[in-house]
Amino acid sequence: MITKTIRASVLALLATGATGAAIAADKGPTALEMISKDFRSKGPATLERVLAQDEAQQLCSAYPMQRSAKINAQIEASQTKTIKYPADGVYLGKWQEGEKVAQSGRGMQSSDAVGAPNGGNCYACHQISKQEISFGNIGPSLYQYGKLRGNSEAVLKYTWAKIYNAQAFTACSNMPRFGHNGVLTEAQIKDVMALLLDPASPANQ
Amino acid sequence: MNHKLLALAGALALAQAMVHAQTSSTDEIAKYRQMLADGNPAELWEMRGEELWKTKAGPNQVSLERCDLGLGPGVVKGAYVTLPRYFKDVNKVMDLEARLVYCRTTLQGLTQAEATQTPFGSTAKQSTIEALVAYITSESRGMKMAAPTGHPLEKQAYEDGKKLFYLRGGSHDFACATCHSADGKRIRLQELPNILNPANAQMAYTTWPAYRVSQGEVRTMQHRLNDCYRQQRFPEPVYASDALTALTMFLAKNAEGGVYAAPALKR
Amino acid sequence: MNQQRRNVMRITAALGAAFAAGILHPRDVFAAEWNAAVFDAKSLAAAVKALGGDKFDVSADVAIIGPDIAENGAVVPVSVSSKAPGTDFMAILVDKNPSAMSASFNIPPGTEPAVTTRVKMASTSDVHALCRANGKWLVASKEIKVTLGGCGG
Amino acid sequence: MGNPMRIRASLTGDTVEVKVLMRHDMETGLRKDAAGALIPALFIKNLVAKHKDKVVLDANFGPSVSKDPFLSFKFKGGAAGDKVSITWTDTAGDSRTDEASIT
Repeated sequence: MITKTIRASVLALLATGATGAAIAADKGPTALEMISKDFRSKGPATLERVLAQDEAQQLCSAYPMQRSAKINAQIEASQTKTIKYPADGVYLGKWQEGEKVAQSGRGMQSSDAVGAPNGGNCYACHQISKQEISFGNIGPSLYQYGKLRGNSEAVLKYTWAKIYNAQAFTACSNMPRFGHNGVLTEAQIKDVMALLLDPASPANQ
Repeated sequence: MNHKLLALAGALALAQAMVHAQTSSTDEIAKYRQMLADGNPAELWEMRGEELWKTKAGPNQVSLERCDLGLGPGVVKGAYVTLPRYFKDVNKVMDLEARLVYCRTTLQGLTQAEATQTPFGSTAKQSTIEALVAYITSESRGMKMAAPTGHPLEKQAYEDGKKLFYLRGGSHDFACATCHSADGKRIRLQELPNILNPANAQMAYTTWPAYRVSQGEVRTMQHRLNDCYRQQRFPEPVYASDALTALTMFLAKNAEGGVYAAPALKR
Repeated sequence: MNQQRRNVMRITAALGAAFAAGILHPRDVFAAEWNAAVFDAKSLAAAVKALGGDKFDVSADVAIIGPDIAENGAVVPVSVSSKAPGTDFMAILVDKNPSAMSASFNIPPGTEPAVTTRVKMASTSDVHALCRANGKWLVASKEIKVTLGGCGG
Repeated sequence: MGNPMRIRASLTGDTVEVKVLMRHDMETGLRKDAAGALIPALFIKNLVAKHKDKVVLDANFGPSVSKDPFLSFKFKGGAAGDKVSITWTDTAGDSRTDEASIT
């Protein structure tokens, strides 16, 4: 039901002449129909999880490369509402644990065990500490993230929100919505926060 | 003020130095690959595949030498660079792996299950498919990629593949495009081809299948895509399915004109 | 003090002690048989000992070529060669592997003292080319870094 | 036993360059299978290369030579058309010989 409603709203957007490079409509199957027919659930990677596309996933699939300001604003507004800050008001955990989360790329793959802990795989896309030379560049360098910004309330809240749901700031960001999608637990996000913001973290040396 | 500026300048200089250090890391890895280029173990798979192609097998006890890969029965030379393509006998588009399943069932009399058994081999169990694919693809080495899109179903397969390429979903919101639609990107130290950039798309497509040193096996395009989907946190594609043929068509067409250079050797 | 020089000193000290203690005995390294003591040795020094060497030197006549960084430790290309006259034995050793000795080669007259093969490396390590030339044991070493990479497990 | 080797022997001047690829798993005995059980060691321990009847290389391998081993070396005295043969023997006593002509 929920998916149907979202689908309707996406279709409405498509119909109201939203600009941007949309995927052209054609006679073939939709991507989800192809997934449904030719893919099989395995481990934690289930068909249901992919087929249950939310609004952001639908719009970002339909307008992969560029979107109108209106669509971007709609996505960012709806994603902002999903953000939950830590209940106890404590933003920073242990950077040592955060480093482990940043290094681990495990979790939610068809090869992983159901219920196994997820990593954040931050180093896949970001530079963080200078000791780790094997880092990717899909995201910006986070080296000296805290050293350059300090850890005021505003920085803490922004950083938390960015990790929790990056699409609140950038519609269709490549970054997973770690908190919103339940990839990382609140405790794990605190540890990653510490990796970025704790003055003692290797990221800030 | 000055302090802050100095600190910032220092940080920038350091960041620059680190970028430099990483560039030299990727250069060194390029040298490493160069050193391995001579003597690719994939040649062992090519040899075995040629043998299997010519060996009578299945209930019908015939070889695959009458298998039509698109250029006529038994023509292997140059067949791979024109795949995927439309086949009139089945009225659909097939990639190499789907076509091999077809030939092994129709000519040799294997069941679908038998013909799709062990698509990805291991130490304990060698894959007939990987060897056949290594042989067939090696017979297109040096030729230009020319997957046809003249037939409406070929065009449709390309469009379907494009839809899959951009599909975002699952726990991590990933699409193929997340990692493969911008130039100069890396995961860790692994360079990512931009499939929308013809030079990158050619480089990527023309170097599969490949002997994966991390696995000690020759892996096919289907295995490459399976592993992409695994890392994308998607469910597992069915072997030789229409969806993967469509995605392969999208990749092959984007690689048009590239000189085919596989089976290659990769990490 | 550079790394190579440090290595020389470390190696020489270890061998000297073994020699002084009377542990080292010359042995026939040309036994065609696979010598378990050689392949079980945990270090270059122990392998040389098991080969029956008495002492050895780092030599500019011996060369080892490999990548500075190996993308995958499962397959690391290594070439060893010797310009020292009378080279009749060559070996490749990886310092930090569970057993150091990877491969050894008897080089008959007419065969060039130069071989290329590929070895597994458990981690970043020094890799050694060990040669015997006119009864003398000569070594060249190179550090090869091993990286991991990729997304997920 | 085993799959055939890929042997190339090419003559340049008076030197023959031999390149060999062998299909062998080179199990170290330290690897575990999916069930967590140790896979027993099984690797090529000896390789002999001959030019006609003369041994041109005699090698011993440990388990840390890579899977599907590659080896290249050079010798003098070969002529185009001469046979080069390679024989490997593994720790289980399996052995395989293949040959190629010098080109």
